[in-house]
Amino acid sequence: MSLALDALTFLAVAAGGFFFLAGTVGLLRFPDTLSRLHALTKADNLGLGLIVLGLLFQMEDPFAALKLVAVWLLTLLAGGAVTQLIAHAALGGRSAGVTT
Amino acid sequence: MALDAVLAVLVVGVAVWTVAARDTFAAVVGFVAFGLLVALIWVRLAAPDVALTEAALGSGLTGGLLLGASTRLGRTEAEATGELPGGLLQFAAATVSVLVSAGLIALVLLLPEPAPTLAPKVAANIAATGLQNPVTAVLMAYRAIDTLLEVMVLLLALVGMWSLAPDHLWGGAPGRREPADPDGVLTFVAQVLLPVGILVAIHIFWVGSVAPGGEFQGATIFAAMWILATMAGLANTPPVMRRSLRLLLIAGPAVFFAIGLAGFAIAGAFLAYPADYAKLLILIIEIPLTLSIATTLALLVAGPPEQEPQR
Amino acid sequence: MIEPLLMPGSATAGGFLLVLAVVLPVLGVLLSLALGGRHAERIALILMPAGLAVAGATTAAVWRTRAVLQYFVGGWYPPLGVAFRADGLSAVMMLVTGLLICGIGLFARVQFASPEQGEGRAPFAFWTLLLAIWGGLNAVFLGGDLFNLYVALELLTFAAVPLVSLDGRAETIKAALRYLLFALLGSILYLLGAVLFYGAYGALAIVILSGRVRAEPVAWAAIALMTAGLLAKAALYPFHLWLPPAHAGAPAPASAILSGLVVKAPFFLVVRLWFDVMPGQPQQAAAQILGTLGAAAILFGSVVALRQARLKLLIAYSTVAQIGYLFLMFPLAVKPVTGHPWSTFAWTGGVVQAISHAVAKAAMFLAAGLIAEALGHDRIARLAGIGRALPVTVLAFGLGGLSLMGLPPSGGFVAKAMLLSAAVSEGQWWWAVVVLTGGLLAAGYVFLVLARSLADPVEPLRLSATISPGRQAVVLALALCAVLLGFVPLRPLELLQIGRPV
Amino acid sequence: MSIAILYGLCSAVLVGLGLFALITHPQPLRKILAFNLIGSGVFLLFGVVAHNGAAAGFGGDPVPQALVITGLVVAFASTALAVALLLRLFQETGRATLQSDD
Repeated sequence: MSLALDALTFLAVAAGGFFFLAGTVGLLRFPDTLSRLHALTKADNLGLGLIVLGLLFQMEDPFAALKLVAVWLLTLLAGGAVTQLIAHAALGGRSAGVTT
Repeated sequence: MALDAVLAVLVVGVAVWTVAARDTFAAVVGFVAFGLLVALIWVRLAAPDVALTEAALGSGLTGGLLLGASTRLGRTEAEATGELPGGLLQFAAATVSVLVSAGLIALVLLLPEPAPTLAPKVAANIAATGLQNPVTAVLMAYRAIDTLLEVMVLLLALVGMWSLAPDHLWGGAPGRREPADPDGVLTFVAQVLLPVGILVAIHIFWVGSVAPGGEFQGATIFAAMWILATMAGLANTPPVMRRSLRLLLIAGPAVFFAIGLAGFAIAGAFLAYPADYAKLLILIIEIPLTLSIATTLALLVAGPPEQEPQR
Repeated sequence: MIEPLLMPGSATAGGFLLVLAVVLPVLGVLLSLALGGRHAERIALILMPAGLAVAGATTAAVWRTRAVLQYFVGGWYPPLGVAFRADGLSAVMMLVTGLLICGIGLFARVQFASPEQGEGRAPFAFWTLLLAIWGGLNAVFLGGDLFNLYVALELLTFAAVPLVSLDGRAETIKAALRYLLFALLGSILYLLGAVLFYGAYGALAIVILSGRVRAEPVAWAAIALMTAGLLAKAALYPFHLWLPPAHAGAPAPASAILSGLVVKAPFFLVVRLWFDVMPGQPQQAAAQILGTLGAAAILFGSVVALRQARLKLLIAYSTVAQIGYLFLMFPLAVKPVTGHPWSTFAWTGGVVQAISHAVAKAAMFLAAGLIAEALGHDRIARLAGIGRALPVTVLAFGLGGLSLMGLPPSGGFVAKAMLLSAAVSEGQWWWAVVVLTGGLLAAGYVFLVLARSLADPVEPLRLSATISPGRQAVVLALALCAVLLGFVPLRPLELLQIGRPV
Repeated sequence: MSIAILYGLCSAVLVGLGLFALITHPQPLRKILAFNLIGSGVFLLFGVVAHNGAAAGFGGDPVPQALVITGLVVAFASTALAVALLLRLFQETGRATLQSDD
């Protein structure tokens, strides 16, 4: 049982690591702000999500597990919001899904 | 150990970058990253209380403050690079700095082994404070006078900052009024994050007596939530002459003083607690203290009064 | 919890006075903040005599018992807890501080009068910060713990810096910022030294450290770093750059506090470090460096003061010079030919210099403030006639000047005479040359001002404000105190030696 | 090499680096930043001392750890006051420099 859980953890964390790597490459290589942001958020959201998922298999305390999920959700919120704000600034106030 | 080596190199690298960066804004961003890495060092050094404070206050609030300042200063910062000192001064500064670093390295290596420590004394007396977190015991009992004076330092910084307001703005609200934007992203974030943040702040404050956390860390998160709300335009900062604000600011230190002075009568010394009630009394101090510190921190970020007072 | 070996005697009778000395002003700050408006002034004026009484009672208790007064805050003994201690030196400094704060407070009532309605920015800030400075100074004089002293120093800095920029002009804001940056560098160096002490000896309490410190690199480095930091705060040459614009730009009562009292706190701590923390290891070579910096400050400050066009800047540069005299005490007292450091003429001379400069300089800054208020400017070249318009004020300025020059009867004379005789008896005659030259230069700039003030004006003087006799009387009273200090006997004072091993 | 020594070296380098920046950077904001770097270095030294003093079941000596928390709060207050002075100076003069213009 524990071996299976460890394997699951390994797979999920490895996959998460891969997304982070891909996102970072995208951040460095993509041509303009918007596509860079796209790469970044995909990496953050998916990569972190997978890593959290992987770690959940190792959790014994449900409260700690809940905290981990909360970390992911807060990162999603912060990442999404900051991306919107940066995109807004990059477009010089034109519409980027933000109404001001 | 490998992790520590990587962390140390990273911290020094980011620090070099914040010093070398041409753009001040970039340097400040570097400083925020630096602060978060230093918080990790504190975890490695088995000081989670400090790690929380560093992340929230040293990196978070200080970073926010500096980011705001660098945005406001804008172009003049870039222009000032023209005033860079000559090569000779740079060389002299580098020499002094290297000497200081080298001297400190030597001193670190010379620190005695085994190291002198007060940990056993802290442990031996902690029962009398009713607390389980030794750091909180130092802050609220053994060295309570430091904490009390430090809160006064915070308040004085605020008085000093307010005194910078132009006379016609005295009595106005600190900082600039941010326009409310009901559909804005920031508003959305603030609305979602505020309740969560306040819960986290209460949690961190509450566990402070037994686990890492306490009034300073909790207060910083409270302050951050308040700042977020004002940034999103959900709330304005209160005018500096409002009586309720003044009372909120002094509530913590006032209760601290009151219980401290009562210590003369009930425990035989200023800032002493009778053993049976120590934990309760400390809690009674900490609740208003957290609120006062949070208010002070938030107002320190907001700056001097910049809005016309309402007459 | 108790370390009987290290702490002879527990809290002494009357120890609560020490708590009161710190708590009263700080509570005043809280009350001012809470009540605001005109109450800030009232609270300050009510607390002033109370605080002075506490300082007097402390001094009396120290004198009567011929022993250190101490208090263990929270009942926790060092090294775990923090102790307040008053020896003869602390008591004297507290007493002088109390007197000066009262005088300056009375003087400031007109300048920082609260508005009838609501709250004025400058009055509210001034009275609150005045109390905070008082609390900070007392905490420095009574602190027995290096980290507690750090917090006390910060309290002082945060109260002092905003006083500089109280009038809100751009140049004073710049001066305040420069002051703050110097002070912060000073604090951080001090803190670095403190952590080295803790790392090496496991304590921060001065009493405990003095028993544990050995002659080794870590102790030297710690003392050196802390001293350097304190010198930056005390504005000893070459760290003086921040002082003249800050002290000259502040409103007169604030200048009087800053120049008279605030720069004395870091000096006091250098004395604590050199004579209390490191009693067994006086470093004659290092003391010579301090003395040399002091001598440079005396010569540089006096010469630059002579060349100033504005009265307040002249007085500020004279502060740079007079701070120099304080540090002549170190080469002459750390390793005397005979006896203990604190039984030397130099030690007493240094302390009397600190006190008499505080009183004299406060009187001179207040006098300069009145002159500037009456004339609408403080250009020395255009002072003619002011001697006739404000005779009492100019007299006070002159009496204060006696102390700077070191002419009898004045506290400055006593201090400089003691430093001179110490220089001779210690065989370090070069300091005597510096003291005498400094006195001559001081005579130069004081007479320069007096000559201009007493000259007949070319056209009739038109005053832009009338000055009440009461304010002039306060200034004269302070100046007379500086003169009275001239009757201190010319020998090592017993009061200043209380609390030190004989 | 123990982690305490490693981070001790780190703290020494940070102090030197901050000192260099404090002296050479002309912009006050960069000086404030430099002051914070020095502060971090000094606080880390407290951390190292605390870690060396681990005893009585504590991972580190709690006294220096508590002192750092006090120090961090004071450092924040310093930064806030310095920034406020700087911004006021900028508002009044349109420039943010400590160079004397007399």
